[in-house]
Amino acid sequence: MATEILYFAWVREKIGTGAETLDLPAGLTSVGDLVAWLAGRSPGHAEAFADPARLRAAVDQTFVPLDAPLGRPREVAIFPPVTGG
Amino acid sequence: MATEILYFAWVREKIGTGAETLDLPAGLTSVGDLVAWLAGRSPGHAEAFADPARLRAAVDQTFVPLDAPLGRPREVAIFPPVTGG
Amino acid sequence: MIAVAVDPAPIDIGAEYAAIAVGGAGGIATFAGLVRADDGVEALTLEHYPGATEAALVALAEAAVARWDLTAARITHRVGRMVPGETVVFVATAARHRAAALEACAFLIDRLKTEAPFWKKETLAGTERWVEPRGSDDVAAARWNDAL
Amino acid sequence: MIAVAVDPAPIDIGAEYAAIAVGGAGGIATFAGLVRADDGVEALTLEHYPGATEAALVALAEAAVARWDLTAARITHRVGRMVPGETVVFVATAARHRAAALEACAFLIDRLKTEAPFWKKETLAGTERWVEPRGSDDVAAARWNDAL
Repeated sequence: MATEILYFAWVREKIGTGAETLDLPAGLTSVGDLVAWLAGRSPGHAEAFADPARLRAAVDQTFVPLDAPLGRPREVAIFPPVTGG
Repeated sequence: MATEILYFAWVREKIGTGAETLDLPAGLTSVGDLVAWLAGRSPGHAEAFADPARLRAAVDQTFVPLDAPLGRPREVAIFPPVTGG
Repeated sequence: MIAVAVDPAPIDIGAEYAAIAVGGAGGIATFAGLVRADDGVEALTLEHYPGATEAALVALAEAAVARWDLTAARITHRVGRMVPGETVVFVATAARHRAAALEACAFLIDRLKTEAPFWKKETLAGTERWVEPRGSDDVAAARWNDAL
Repeated sequence: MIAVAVDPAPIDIGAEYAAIAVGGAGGIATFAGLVRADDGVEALTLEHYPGATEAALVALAEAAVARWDLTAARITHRVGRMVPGETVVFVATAARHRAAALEACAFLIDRLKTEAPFWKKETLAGTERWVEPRGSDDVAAARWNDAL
């Protein structure tokens, strides 16, 4: 099952795209595992994901910590801490 | 020196006027003394001032407790607790 | 920076808002008190102590500006007769940061309830009654004493 | 009773206010966050997570309604590019009594800052920079945890 991966703010800018649809390999247990795998896709990904402490995530639009189980999501978003309001 | 006495809300209604200019007798030491003296002016005054605990006052537009010294004011206002806002 | 008004005319929220939204504010907090139709109230009539009222409102606004870092504070209070849904009072505070605006706005309306010489009379079923003060207003006003 | 919106159009304060001032409210509290020209900021550009943003705002408004006795709650957040003085966000709460409206309004803006997926980019001197989150926002949001 393909998963929609979304990026926002400077994560999006460093990667150069706001969305990509990917078939995730087996063995990605946590959201952090997914981020580590994504980091290998390009220098831009690597730069965006260099410091996981600066990243936040949502799995199927539910905000989760990076050590949350990944499951088999339809949509995962990776982004910096929010700064709205 | 004549003093302007002002009444508001139900104090005004019971007395039947919002203002009267009076020469205060000697010997009125506190605001409460003034209220007691005013209570003798008419049945309406007596009714308005029957329960001093329900009264508030301002001397020369400064809010004071009834046991505050009266001094020689230009203006004294007697009224119920405020209910604005 | 400080503006207060006591007026029998209906309060123009748009004009109030435009007046507070100036001077580099990052946050604007407002509170409006409206006439409620509780218990079949048909109208509310507000009486005040001319001169002393305006002085009390200026003193409140000055206290808020002294305590919080505000760029502006406004208090507009209507007097006379009004019906349910109409605005009795509009308080607005502007500050660089939101906490100051929000706290000062709550302070102003809490203190106004117990310190400004207004009196409310309700009209219902053709009769009139003066509104009694509420103990909860004294409690709300007193909570701002703690940190003074 | 609950309404949320995320929109690139300028926020129409008059329309927002008219929409909240219904349903027997006795008190209406509002908070507006405006773009400040700090450090020579020329523009602010807001990005968000479509779908998730609206869901987060609805969840916040529902939490406020569940916790306080509100007659209405609205959150309108602008996205896209805006300049100093323009309104980024407008939060409004209505309740029978003022304390509920004031507290719920502060709750909504504090929580929105840390829970809704918006990101701000500043433009200044021709360059752009992403706004860093502020620790004070986490503190402000967390103060509402105590009494839950």
